[in-house]
Amino acid sequence: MQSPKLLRHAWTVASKDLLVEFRSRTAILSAAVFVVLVLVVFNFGRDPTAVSNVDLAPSILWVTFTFAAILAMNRAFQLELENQALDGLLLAPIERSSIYLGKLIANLVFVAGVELIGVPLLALFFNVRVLPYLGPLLALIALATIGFVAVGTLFSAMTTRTRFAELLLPVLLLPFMIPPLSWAVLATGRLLAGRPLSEIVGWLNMLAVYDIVFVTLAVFLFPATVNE
Amino acid sequence: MQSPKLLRHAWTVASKDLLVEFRSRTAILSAAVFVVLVLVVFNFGRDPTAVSNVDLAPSILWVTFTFAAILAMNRAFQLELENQALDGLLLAPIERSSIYLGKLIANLVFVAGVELIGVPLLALFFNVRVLPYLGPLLALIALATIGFVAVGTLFSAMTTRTRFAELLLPVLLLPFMIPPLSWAVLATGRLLAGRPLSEIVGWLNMLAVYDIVFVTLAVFLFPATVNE
Amino acid sequence: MLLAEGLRHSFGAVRALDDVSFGVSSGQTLAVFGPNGAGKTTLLKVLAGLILPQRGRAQVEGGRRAIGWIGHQPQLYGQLTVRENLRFWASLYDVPESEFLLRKDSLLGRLGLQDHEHRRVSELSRGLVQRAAIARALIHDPRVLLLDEPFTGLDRMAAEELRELLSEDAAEGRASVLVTHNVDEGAELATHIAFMRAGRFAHFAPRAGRGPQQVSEDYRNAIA
Amino acid sequence: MLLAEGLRHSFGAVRALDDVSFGVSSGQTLAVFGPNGAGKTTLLKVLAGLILPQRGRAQVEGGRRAIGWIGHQPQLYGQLTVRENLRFWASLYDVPESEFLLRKDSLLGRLGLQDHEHRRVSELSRGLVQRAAIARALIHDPRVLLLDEPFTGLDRMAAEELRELLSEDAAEGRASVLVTHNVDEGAELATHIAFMRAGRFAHFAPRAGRGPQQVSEDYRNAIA
Amino acid sequence: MRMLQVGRWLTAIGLVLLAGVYVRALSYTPVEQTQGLAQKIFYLHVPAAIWAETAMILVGLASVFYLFTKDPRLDRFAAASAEVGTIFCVIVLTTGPIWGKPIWGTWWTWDARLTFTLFLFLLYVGYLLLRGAVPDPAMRARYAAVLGICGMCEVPFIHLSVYMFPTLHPMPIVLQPGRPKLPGSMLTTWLLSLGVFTLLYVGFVVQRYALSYLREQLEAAGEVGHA
Ligand code: HEM
Ligand SMILES: Nc1ncnc2c1ncn2[C@@H]1O[C@H](COP(=O)(O)OP(=O)(O)OP(=O)(O)O)[C@@H](O)[C@H]1O
Ligand SMILES: Nc1ncnc2c1ncn2[C@@H]1O[C@H](COP(=O)(O)OP(=O)(O)OP(=O)(O)O)[C@@H](O)[C@H]1O
Ligand SMILES: [Mg+2]
Ligand SMILES: [Mg+2]
Repeated sequence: MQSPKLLRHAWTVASKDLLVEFRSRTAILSAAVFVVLVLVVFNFGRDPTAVSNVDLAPSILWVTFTFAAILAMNRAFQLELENQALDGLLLAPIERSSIYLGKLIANLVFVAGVELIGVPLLALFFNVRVLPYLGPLLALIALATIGFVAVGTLFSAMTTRTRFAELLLPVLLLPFMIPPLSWAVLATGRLLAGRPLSEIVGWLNMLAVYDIVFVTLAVFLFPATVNE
Repeated sequence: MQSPKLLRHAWTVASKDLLVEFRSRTAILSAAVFVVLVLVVFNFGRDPTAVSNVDLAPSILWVTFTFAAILAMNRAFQLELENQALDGLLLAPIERSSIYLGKLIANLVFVAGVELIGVPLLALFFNVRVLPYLGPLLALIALATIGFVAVGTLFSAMTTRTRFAELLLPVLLLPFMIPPLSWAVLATGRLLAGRPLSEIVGWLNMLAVYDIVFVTLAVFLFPATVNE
Repeated sequence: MLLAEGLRHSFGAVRALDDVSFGVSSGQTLAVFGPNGAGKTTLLKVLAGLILPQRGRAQVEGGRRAIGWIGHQPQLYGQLTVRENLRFWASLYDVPESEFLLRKDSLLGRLGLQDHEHRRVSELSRGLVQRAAIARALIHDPRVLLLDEPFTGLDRMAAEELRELLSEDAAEGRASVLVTHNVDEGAELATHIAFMRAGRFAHFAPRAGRGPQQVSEDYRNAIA
Repeated sequence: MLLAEGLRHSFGAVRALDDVSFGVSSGQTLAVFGPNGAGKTTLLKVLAGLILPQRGRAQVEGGRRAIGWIGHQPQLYGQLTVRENLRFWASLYDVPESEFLLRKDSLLGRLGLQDHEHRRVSELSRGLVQRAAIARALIHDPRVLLLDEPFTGLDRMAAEELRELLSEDAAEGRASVLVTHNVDEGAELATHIAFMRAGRFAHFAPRAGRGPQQVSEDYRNAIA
Repeated sequence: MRMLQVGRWLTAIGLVLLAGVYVRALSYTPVEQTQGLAQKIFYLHVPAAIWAETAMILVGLASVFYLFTKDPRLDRFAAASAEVGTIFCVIVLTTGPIWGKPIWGTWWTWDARLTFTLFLFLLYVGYLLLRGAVPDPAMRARYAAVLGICGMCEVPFIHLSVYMFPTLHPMPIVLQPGRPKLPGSMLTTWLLSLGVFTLLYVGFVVQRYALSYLREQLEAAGEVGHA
């Protein structure tokens, strides 16, 4: 595996994906609208005397990010099917892993975009103070996002080519998405409640290990998911 | 307008949509997974001592239903574009309104499917008692769903054919989705809190009026959204 | 049965149709030849009413119900079988069940699709999909046919069969507009011939018994 | 340069390839004719490595990098321009920038796409898209060409140009497999001819100077 | 063009009268007891809000008639009314918070009235964006009409929303069933202000209408020039 080439090809795939998304912007706007809707729903649904903002904010944040991730992963391979370009990609003399990495990068950029919209909106709507914790919060979000997007991208790649597995994707995906997501929610809660950083270091470590394990696994396993 | 024909054609379109969705099952499964993920996120994110179940349940319910509706509306016209059958539909000698009604029916069945999964899951995960209020709850859900799916379907039909307007769909849709959604959330909250029915009758009436106004409008306006 | 008057249409700066007028009456077949991007597909879409022309008027006797359309895309649902597709479109055209069964069997038989009736369209080869698209376009017994490169992907037998279907249709009084790049395929079916170039008809006249050879030559002269 | 040994492949109950073996060497062109659903596309996909055959082995000298492929679908992104598409694929094939520019200009020029270089693919007419797909397949100067009905939608000038491109390629030592339904288009380019039917080669032999007429006749005899 | 001039004159007169209204409001109208001077913004805020909603209703009515008659003048009027409605909406959304800060102690809260007004603004923006996004004039007019009619039907729901939700915002005082509960001289000042806003609305609309007419003429001329 020639690593610079692998990364270059991955970047080529990712930047093409991002260009296409930038041209149509459908997915990112759907995500943004969804963020607003979620915030409105919780805004009206919440009895301000019973439920305080800080208690809800972490869950709301991660629900919208999950939505963005699901959207991104659907988009990633849908795009190739729509343009019937998947065969072309598979035929190109590039490491299979670079297709995976490319899709992963594009998905991460996409989800990061939604997160960049989501965090300030949350702060605005719910009057949650995020600025004091911005550094750790961003680190936390980044780590957790990488984890579940990495697994999700792998599975969604697997299922675009096989009809049966498509039914299985959700079932397969759930057990893998739940751990990073639940750590992230818990850690975000502590963070926004103003607890000391040391309380969430454990979770951050867990997330980092999860990311390393699954990104590595996915890079090595991806070639096996496409016909060789 | 010959009404029996209109309805028959609408049903033909709807049943075709449902058959296609039944064959692939992608959308409904995505929705189901999302429901589960949302429940998990809130389950972990919630501090049980600070936030009681009943306070959160309505918001969670409506977030997942909103997701399902967005998914359904994307699906409805995407399906025609994917199979390049939209031209064929437009060419067929049927009332334009029957295309709209057909899509509306299919979307409603789809969202209803997700709702049928969502309500028991919520009751299960969050230990919320829904059985005593099942009748009014279902009525409420039905009324609210019809309202925002009706408008959403109309706009998504309008925007599938114009490149730029696709960017607009979310912007156009938001002002119309928020009123029924916010009534629904508030009413669900009262209902699950065990308040007397009389307290939510006002909202139910508003929702009913909203449905009638917008479904009627959409049926009459839809023909104007396609080339004639 | 089909009338076009002063049609003009532009996509942004690209002028796809530029003052096109003609008529096709019952039993006539107009074959339109022209280089890529000449505006042939746009013309058919305007005739079908799928594109509203910016200027001019297109009229088809009998309205949408009378039109049978084969476009660049098959307009079939990949997830449904051939039969389910045909039934769907037939019921949109209010074809009664008994007639549907008759026409479906005859079309599938003639197009060699009997064995594929219950297969999903997404599993068929390109030529088989095109055959299904032809069956779809003819299932409601249309009076006017608008055909955009209908021979694409068909093998020789199927192409032969389609030619036969079309000439029978013409004998029964249908009017058709046929777009194709292969002069051999199109010329003999045509009663009239048009050469299109940059959105305009460079030539439009009855075929008057000219064979493919001669039409080919005319085309070269008209376009060059 | 290209070798197929005992290829077999079924989709469920449909046997698409049934013991197909052959070889194509440098400078040779194999034209494959056969009815719809015979398994021609499946054969090309197996050769390209897009389908793993259930039995047998397909080998292309130089691996994936050496293959240029034109399939039923253009494999272009509609939302990107012709130039952006070509650049994307070229960079996946590690074509250096300078060479990319040279080849792109020459291909677009020969295929008459100069004026369309900066238009989005989704805005092009069918024939123009097909031309772009040809440019895409040739942008990395492949040694082996796998062409599935590459003439689809092309007008006469473009078809002529493609034939010329292919015969130049053959002269430079490339090997190609060409699938088409139109004997006139394919026969003269071919050094070898195969007729395929129900997943098998019913005939496979050098063309030996036979013209389209004779090939046509042979085809009729072999398939009937 | 004459129409354009008429529009400009009407607007100018409206602006002068608005200044007059404020002179009256500040010097001749009693100061409200609990709110003090802040209440003076009332004479801007409420008429602007009323016209922001009315303009959308007029867009919708014009759209309904457009779909029946296909008269391009109606479409032009709808566009003009939407543009002016957007401006009034901006006035509401700026005067509201300016008023809110001293009274409620915060610029903004997410209660129903405020949220819904924000989305009314979004509706206007969406309407104008949609018009900008569809190049074909006939299609643009039809799409805009569809949205305009939906928008019109949305307004009553926005208007009534204050009754449905717990909200900080005052309930309707002027526009309510039964008699207005406003002291006499305040009412007079307010009615004057409403009249002035009506004049402003008409002035702006006439101007925008004339401008879009001119633009269409130019577009048509441009297209002929191309051929
Ligand atoms: C912060 C942003 C605000 C927004 C977006 C807003 C919006 C509106 C709207 C849309 C109306 C029209 C009501 C209708 O006719 O349906 C209105 C009326 C009114 N607003 Fe506000 N408002 C805001 C802040 C305030 C504040 C801070 C006050 C004073 C405490 C205030 C007092 C009033 C009053 C008295 C009316 C007249 C009600 C009537 O008689 O109909 N508003 N506002
Ligand atoms: N949706 C569109 N957007 C922009 N331009 C378009 C669109 N559709 C067609 N065009 C352009 O209009 C011109 C005519 O296209 P049309 O599809 O009618 O050509 P055609 O004669 O059918 O060509 P072909 O033989 O390649 O099918 C072309 O330049 C094409 O690029
Ligand atoms: N993905 C698939 N699933 C199921 N069956 C398939 C699939 N792809 C091809 N087939 C079947 O395999 C057979 C051979 O298909 P193939 O596409 O190779 O034919 P072809 O010779 O290319 O025909 P055409 O001339 O119509 O393009 C056909 O019966 C086809 O329906
Ligand atoms: Mg065409
Ligand atoms: Mg094939």
